[in-house]
Amino acid sequence: MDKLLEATAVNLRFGDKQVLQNIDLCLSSANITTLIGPNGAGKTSLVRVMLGLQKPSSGNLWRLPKLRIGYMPQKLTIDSSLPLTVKRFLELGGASANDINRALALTGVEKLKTSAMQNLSGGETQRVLLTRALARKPHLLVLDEPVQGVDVNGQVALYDLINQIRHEQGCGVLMVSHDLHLVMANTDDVICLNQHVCCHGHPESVTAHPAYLDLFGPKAAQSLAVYSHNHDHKHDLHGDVICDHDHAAHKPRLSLRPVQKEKPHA
Amino acid sequence: MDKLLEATAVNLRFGDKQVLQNIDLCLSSANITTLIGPNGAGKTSLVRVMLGLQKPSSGNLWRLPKLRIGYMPQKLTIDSSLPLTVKRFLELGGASANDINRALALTGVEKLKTSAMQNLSGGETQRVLLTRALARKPHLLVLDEPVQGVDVNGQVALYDLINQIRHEQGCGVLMVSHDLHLVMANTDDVICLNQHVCCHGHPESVTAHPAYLDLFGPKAAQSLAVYSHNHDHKHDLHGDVICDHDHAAHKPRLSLRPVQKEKPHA
Amino acid sequence: AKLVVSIEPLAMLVEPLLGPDDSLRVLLKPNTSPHHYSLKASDMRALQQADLILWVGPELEQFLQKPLATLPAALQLDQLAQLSWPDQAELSEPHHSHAHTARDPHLWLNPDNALAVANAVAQRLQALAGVDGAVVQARLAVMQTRIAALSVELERDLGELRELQFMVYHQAYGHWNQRFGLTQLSAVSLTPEQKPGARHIYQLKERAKDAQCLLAEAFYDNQSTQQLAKELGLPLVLLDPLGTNVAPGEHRYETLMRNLAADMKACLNHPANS
Amino acid sequence: MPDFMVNAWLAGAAVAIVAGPLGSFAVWRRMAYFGDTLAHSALLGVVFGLVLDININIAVTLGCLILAVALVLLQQTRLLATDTLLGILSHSTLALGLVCIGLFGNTRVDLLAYLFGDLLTATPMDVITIALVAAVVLALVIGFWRSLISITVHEELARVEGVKVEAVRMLLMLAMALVIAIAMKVVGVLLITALLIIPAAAARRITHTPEHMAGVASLLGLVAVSSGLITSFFWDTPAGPSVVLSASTLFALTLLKPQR
Amino acid sequence: MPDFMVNAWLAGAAVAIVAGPLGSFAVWRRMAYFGDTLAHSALLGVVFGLVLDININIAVTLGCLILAVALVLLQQTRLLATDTLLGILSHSTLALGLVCIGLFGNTRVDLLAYLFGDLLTATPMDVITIALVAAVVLALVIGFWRSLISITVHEELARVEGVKVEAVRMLLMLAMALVIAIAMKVVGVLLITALLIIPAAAARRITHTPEHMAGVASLLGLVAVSSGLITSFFWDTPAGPSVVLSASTLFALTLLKPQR
Ligand SMILES: Nc1ncnc2c1ncn2[C@@H]1O[C@H](COP(=O)(O)OP(=O)(O)OP(=O)(O)O)[C@@H](O)[C@H]1O
Ligand SMILES: Nc1ncnc2c1ncn2[C@@H]1O[C@H](COP(=O)(O)OP(=O)(O)OP(=O)(O)O)[C@@H](O)[C@H]1O
Ligand SMILES: [Mg+2]
Ligand SMILES: [Mg+2]
Ligand SMILES: [Zn+2]
Repeated sequence: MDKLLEATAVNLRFGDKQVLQNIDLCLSSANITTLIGPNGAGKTSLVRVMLGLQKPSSGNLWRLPKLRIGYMPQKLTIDSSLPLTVKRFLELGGASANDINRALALTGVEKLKTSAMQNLSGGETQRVLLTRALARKPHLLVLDEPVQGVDVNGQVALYDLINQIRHEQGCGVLMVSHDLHLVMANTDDVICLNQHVCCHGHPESVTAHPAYLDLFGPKAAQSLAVYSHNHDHKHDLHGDVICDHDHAAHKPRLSLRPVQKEKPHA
Repeated sequence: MDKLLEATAVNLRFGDKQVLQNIDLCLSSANITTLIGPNGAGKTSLVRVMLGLQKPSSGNLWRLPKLRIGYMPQKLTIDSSLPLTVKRFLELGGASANDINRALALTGVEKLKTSAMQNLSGGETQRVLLTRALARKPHLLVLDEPVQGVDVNGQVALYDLINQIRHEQGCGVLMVSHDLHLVMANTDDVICLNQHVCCHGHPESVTAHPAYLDLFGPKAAQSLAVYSHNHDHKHDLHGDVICDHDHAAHKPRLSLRPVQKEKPHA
Repeated sequence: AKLVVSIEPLAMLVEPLLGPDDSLRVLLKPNTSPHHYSLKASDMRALQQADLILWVGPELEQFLQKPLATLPAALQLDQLAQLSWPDQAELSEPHHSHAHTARDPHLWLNPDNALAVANAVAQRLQALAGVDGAVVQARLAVMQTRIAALSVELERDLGELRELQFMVYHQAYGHWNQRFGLTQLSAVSLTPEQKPGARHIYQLKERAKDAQCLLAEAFYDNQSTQQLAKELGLPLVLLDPLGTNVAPGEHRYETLMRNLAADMKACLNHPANS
Repeated sequence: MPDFMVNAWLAGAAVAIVAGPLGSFAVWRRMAYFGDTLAHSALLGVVFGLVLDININIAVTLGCLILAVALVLLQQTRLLATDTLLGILSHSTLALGLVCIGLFGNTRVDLLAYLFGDLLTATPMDVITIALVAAVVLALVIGFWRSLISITVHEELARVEGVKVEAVRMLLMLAMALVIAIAMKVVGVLLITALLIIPAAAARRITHTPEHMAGVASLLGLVAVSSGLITSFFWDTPAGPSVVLSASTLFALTLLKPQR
Repeated sequence: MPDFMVNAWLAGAAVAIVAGPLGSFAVWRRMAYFGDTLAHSALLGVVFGLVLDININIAVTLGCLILAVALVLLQQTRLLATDTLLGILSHSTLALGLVCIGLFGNTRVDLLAYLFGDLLTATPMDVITIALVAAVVLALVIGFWRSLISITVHEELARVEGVKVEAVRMLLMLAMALVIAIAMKVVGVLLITALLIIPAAAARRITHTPEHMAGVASLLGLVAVSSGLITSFFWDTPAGPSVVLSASTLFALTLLKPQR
C-alpha cells in the first residue's frame, strides 16, 4: 500500500461560505476510499481540491510524482459544435485501442462506440466516463458519483467492477457515492463528510457510529445491513473508527487511512 | 381520475436507431406512473415526446387543454454569464412567493435561496429543480430521475413528498427512476420500458413478471421486496399486468392505465 | 472671417483669398482617411461658428453630409454650375458602362475648376459682414493671374506627355486628364473600397502593352500597388493628388499641381520607357 | 453646453438605456457580434435599396430584420454556436454586398459610414426617433421579461411551462435588430455594439440577478456616455471612441473586484 | 493561367489548409470573431508602430499576439463567454486606435486595407511567408493535437489526465493570432475569418470526429478558394468576396443535408 495522494489541513471557503474545514485525507494504492455525506457537504469540492482543480483556501497537497489518475467528474457537458464519437472521446484519455476495447466490454457500452457523445442518455454517459477513467490503467481512480443515473443492474455491476479492478491492478480508488447500501460492501474506508470529517473508518464500524446515524438515520443503516450481509467478499482490514465530530479524543492511528487533525472550528 | 395526457402508437427513430416502438401511454390525475428500464431504453426520449419537446417519428399526442405541467429535466446547465440566484430561478416558474417558500421548505433547500444556480452541488440542483416543478402547483408533474444525486435521506423524503403532493393536490405524476426499491412503494403504475413496453401494471405484479425479471434480474426483485413490504401505504388499484413481450394474447383493459397495442416489431 | 474646409487641397485653394484676420480650419488631417473619421467636439463647434464651409460633396466626404445639411454656411463644391466635368464616356470602363456612374470628385485637379471655386468663395466672402469686399476682389485678381499662368505652364509642360499612355490605380485623374488632354488607358479600380476582379486585372495586362506606367497614390504601404505594377510590367509612379507632401508655405496649390506634373513626367523619363 | 452636445447626449443616453437589457441578452445568448453582423449586412441593404430604388434607410432596416430572421432559422439547426452563425451571416452578406456593388451601380457606397456613424451629428429628429424606438422596445422587453429570461435560462423548461419560445425569441431578435438598425446610422455600429456589451459585461461581475444586471448595465452605459462626451468636449477627442473607452474603463474597474 | 492568379491561389490555398484545423477550433471554442478582433486592433498596432518607429508589420503582428494573451487572461475570469470578451477587446482597441491616431501618427493609415486586403496582388514573397507560417503552425497543431482536442472537450478532465492546459491553450491562441496577423495584410481579414469559420461550420454537419471535421474543413476551404478565384476570373467579380461566397455556398449546401 503506497501512498499516492495526501491532503493535509485543507480548508476551502467560497466567499463567506465555509465548504471544507480542516480536512486530512490520504489515498493509498489498492485501497477504496468512499466519501459519503449529505448534499452540499463538500464531497465534490474535496475531490476537486485533491485533484488540483480547485485551489484550497489553505492546506497542503502532496502527490506521488508521475501519478496517473483516472477521473470521472460528476457532470459532463460537451459543446454540440464538436463532433465526437464515443470512440474518439475514449482515445483522448490516452489509452491504447486494446485497453479501450477491454474497458468498453467491462462497462457494457461497446455498442455505443460510434454514437455521438452529445446524444448519449444519462446512464450511458456515466458508463462512458467510467470507461475512459478505467482504460487509462490509472494508479488512482477518482470517481464522483460513478453510478449516478445508471440502471439497477449496472449499479451493482459497476461497483463490483471497480472493486475487481482495484484488486487486479492494485490502483487506489477515491469515490463519492450516495448508494450506501451498494457501496459499503466494496469499500475499505468510509469517510463521512459534512464540511468537516464526521467520522471515518471501516464501513461496518462507521455505520454503527452515532455521527453516521445522526446524518443518515436508522433507515439508511438498515438498508446497508441488507446489502452488506448479502455480500460474500471478506475484508482483511480492521474497522476501527476515528471520530471527532464531538471533539472526542483520538484513537492512535494504525494505518495510512485518512485521519483528521483536530483544530478549533473556524 | 381525469385523463391529462395521452400518447398513442408513438414511434421515434434517430437516424436508423429505433428508440421508441409503438408506445401507448396515458397519464391521469392523482396517479403516479413510473417509467423504469435499463440505460438507453428510451425513458427520457418518451418523456420528451410526451411533453412535446421531441417530435415523434409517428404517433399521436392528446393533451388536456390548458394543462399546467411541472417538469424536471434529467440535466440542467446554466450559462455562467447569467447571474441567477435560486430565488429568481424559482420565480421564473411563475409561482407566487408563497408557493415558492412552501415548496422550498418541503425540498429542504431554503438556505440556498440566495446562492447562484451555477454554484449548486449536484444534489442541490436536483432539489431546486424539483422545487420549481412543485411550486407551480401543476396538474401534471413530470420528473426525469428526480432523486439522481440526492443523498440517501433526501431520496426517501422526496419520494414520500411526491406521493404526498399527489394525494393533496390530486396531480398526475410521470416519473423516470432507477431506484426500484424506493419507487415501487409509492407508484400506482409501473411501465417497464426497453424501446417498447415490456410489461406494465401495478408494481407488485410487474415485479413478478418474467419480462421484469429478465431485465432486472432476481437481485432487483429481492431489493424491491425488502422495501415494498416495509411500506405501510395501501393501494386500492388492482394490479393486473398486461404484457406482450412474447406476443401473448391481451387481457381486457380495465382502466386508463397505459396499454400497448400490439404491432409487428419493426 | 472663419473658414472651415474638409480637405487639404481645398485649403490650398482658399488660402490666397484670406488675410491675417481670417482663420482657416482643415477637418481632415493628411493622415486621416475620410472613411473612419470621427468628428470631435471642436470640429462641430468650428462648423457651427464658421462663416463659410467648403466641401466637395458626399462622394468624397460622406461624414459631412449630415452635419452640413442644415448649415447655411456650407458650400458644396460639386454643385457649382461653373465647373467643368470630365466626359462620362472617357471615365467608364468597357464592362462598367452603367447609367449611374459616379462623378470623379477630384475636381481641384483642373485649374479652371480651381478658378471657379475661388470665384465662388470670393463671392461668398464678400457677402459676409465685416469683410472688405475690395480687398477680397484684389486677392482674387492676383490669384486669377497666378492660376492662369499656372495653366499655361502646365499645358506647356504636359504637352510632351500627350502621347504618353498610362494606367491609374484609382479613378482619380479625370479632371486632370480632361484639362490637359492626356490619355488614360484604364483604371484598375473605380473607388478605393472596390477591389477589381481577376478578369479585369487580366484584361488590364492586355492593355498594359500600350501603356508606359502605372500611376498610383502614395499610401504608407504600397506593397499591393507595387505588386500590381510588376504584374502589369509597368513602372510605378506615385502621385500626390491630395497634396499630402506639400510643405506649408505660400502658393501650395501651385506646388501641388507642379509636383503632379513633374511626377508624371518622371514616368515618361523612366528608364523603362527610354 | 452647445446644442449638438445636448443632442449627442440625448441620443447616446437613449441608446444606453435600452442597451442595458438588450445588451445583457446579447451577453447571455452569445450574440455579442449581432451588431457587427447587422452593420456588415447593411452594405447589402444599401445595394438592394439602390437596385430596387427604395429609400436606403428603409432598405437597410428591412435588411437587418431579415438577417435577424435568418439567424433565428439557422439557430434551429443547433449544431453550431450563435457566434459561428453570426460570423457566417456577417461575412456572407458583406461579400455578397461587395460583389453586388460591382455588378450593379457604381455609386460610391461608404461601408465604414455604418461602422463609425457620428454621435455629434445627431439631429433633434434623430433623437426623437431613437428615443421612440428605444421606448417601444424597452416596453416590449419589460412586458415579456419573464418569458425572455425563461427561454434564456432553459429553453425546454420554458416551453413546457407554456412560454411560446419561438415567438419570444423572434421578438427579442427583431427588437434588437430594430434598435441597432435605427441607431446605426446615427451613432454608428461601433458605438452601439460597445454600449450593448461592455456595460452589460461590466455589470455581470457585480450583480446577482438578471434584472439587476440589466439595470446596472443601463446605468453604466449612461455613465459611459456622459463621461465620454465630457472627455470629448474638454480634451477634444472623437466622441464615439471616447464613449467606448469610458465604457472599457468601467469594465476594467470591475475586473479589479476580486472574484468569489 | 496568369502569374497573379497562381500567386493568389497559392496564398489562398495555404491559408485555407491551415484554416481547416484552426477554424475548427474557432468554431468549437466560440472564437469565430477572433480574426475580426485582431483586425480591429491592427489599427492600434499601426499607430504604435508609427509612434515607436518600428516596422509596421512587426508592430501589427506584435499587437495581435498581445491581444491573444489578453484574451487568454480575460478568459480565466470565467464569468463571460469568449464572444463577449472578444467584443470588448475588439471595440476597446479600435476606439483606442481611433483616439490615438488623432493624437499621434501622421502617415495615412488605411483600415480598409486590413479589412479587405487584396488576394490578387499577393507577391511570391507573400506566398512564401504565408506558406512557411502555415506549415509551422500546422506542424505545431498536429504535434499537440490530442492535447488541443482534450482541453476543448473538457478542460478539467484534460488537466487531471496530465495535459498542461494553460500552455496548450496559449499555444493555440498564439498560433491562431500569428496566422491571422501574417495573412491579414495579404488576403484581408474578411477572407481569413471567412476561411476559418465557414468551411469548418460546413464540415460540422457532415463529419463525426474532430479530425475528420478539421480535414474536411481544409478541403472545403481549398474548394472555396479555387472556385472563388475561377468565378473572379470568368465573371470578373472581386476575388476575396468571391471566395467567401463560394464558401457560403458550400455551407448552404450542407444545410440541405437532413439532420438526424
Ligand atoms: N463556486 C462556488 N461558489 C460558491 N459556492 C459553491 C461553489 N461551488 C460549490 N459551492 C457550494 O459548496 C457546497 C459544497 O458543494 P459540493 O459540490 O462540494 O457538494 P457535494 O458534497 O458534492 O454535494 P452533492 O452530493 O449534491 O454532489 C454547496 O453548498 C455548494 O452550493
Ligand atoms: N438526438 C439523438 N440522436 C441519436 N441518438 C439519440 C439521441 N438522443 C438519444 N439517443 C439515443 O437514444 C437512446 C435512448 O435515450 P434516452 O435518453 O431516452 O435513454 P434513457 O432511457 O433516458 O436512459 P438513461 O436511463 O440512461 O437516462 C440512447 O441509446 C441514446 O443514445
Ligand atoms: Mg457532488
Ligand atoms: Mg434518461
Ligand atoms: Zn418486452
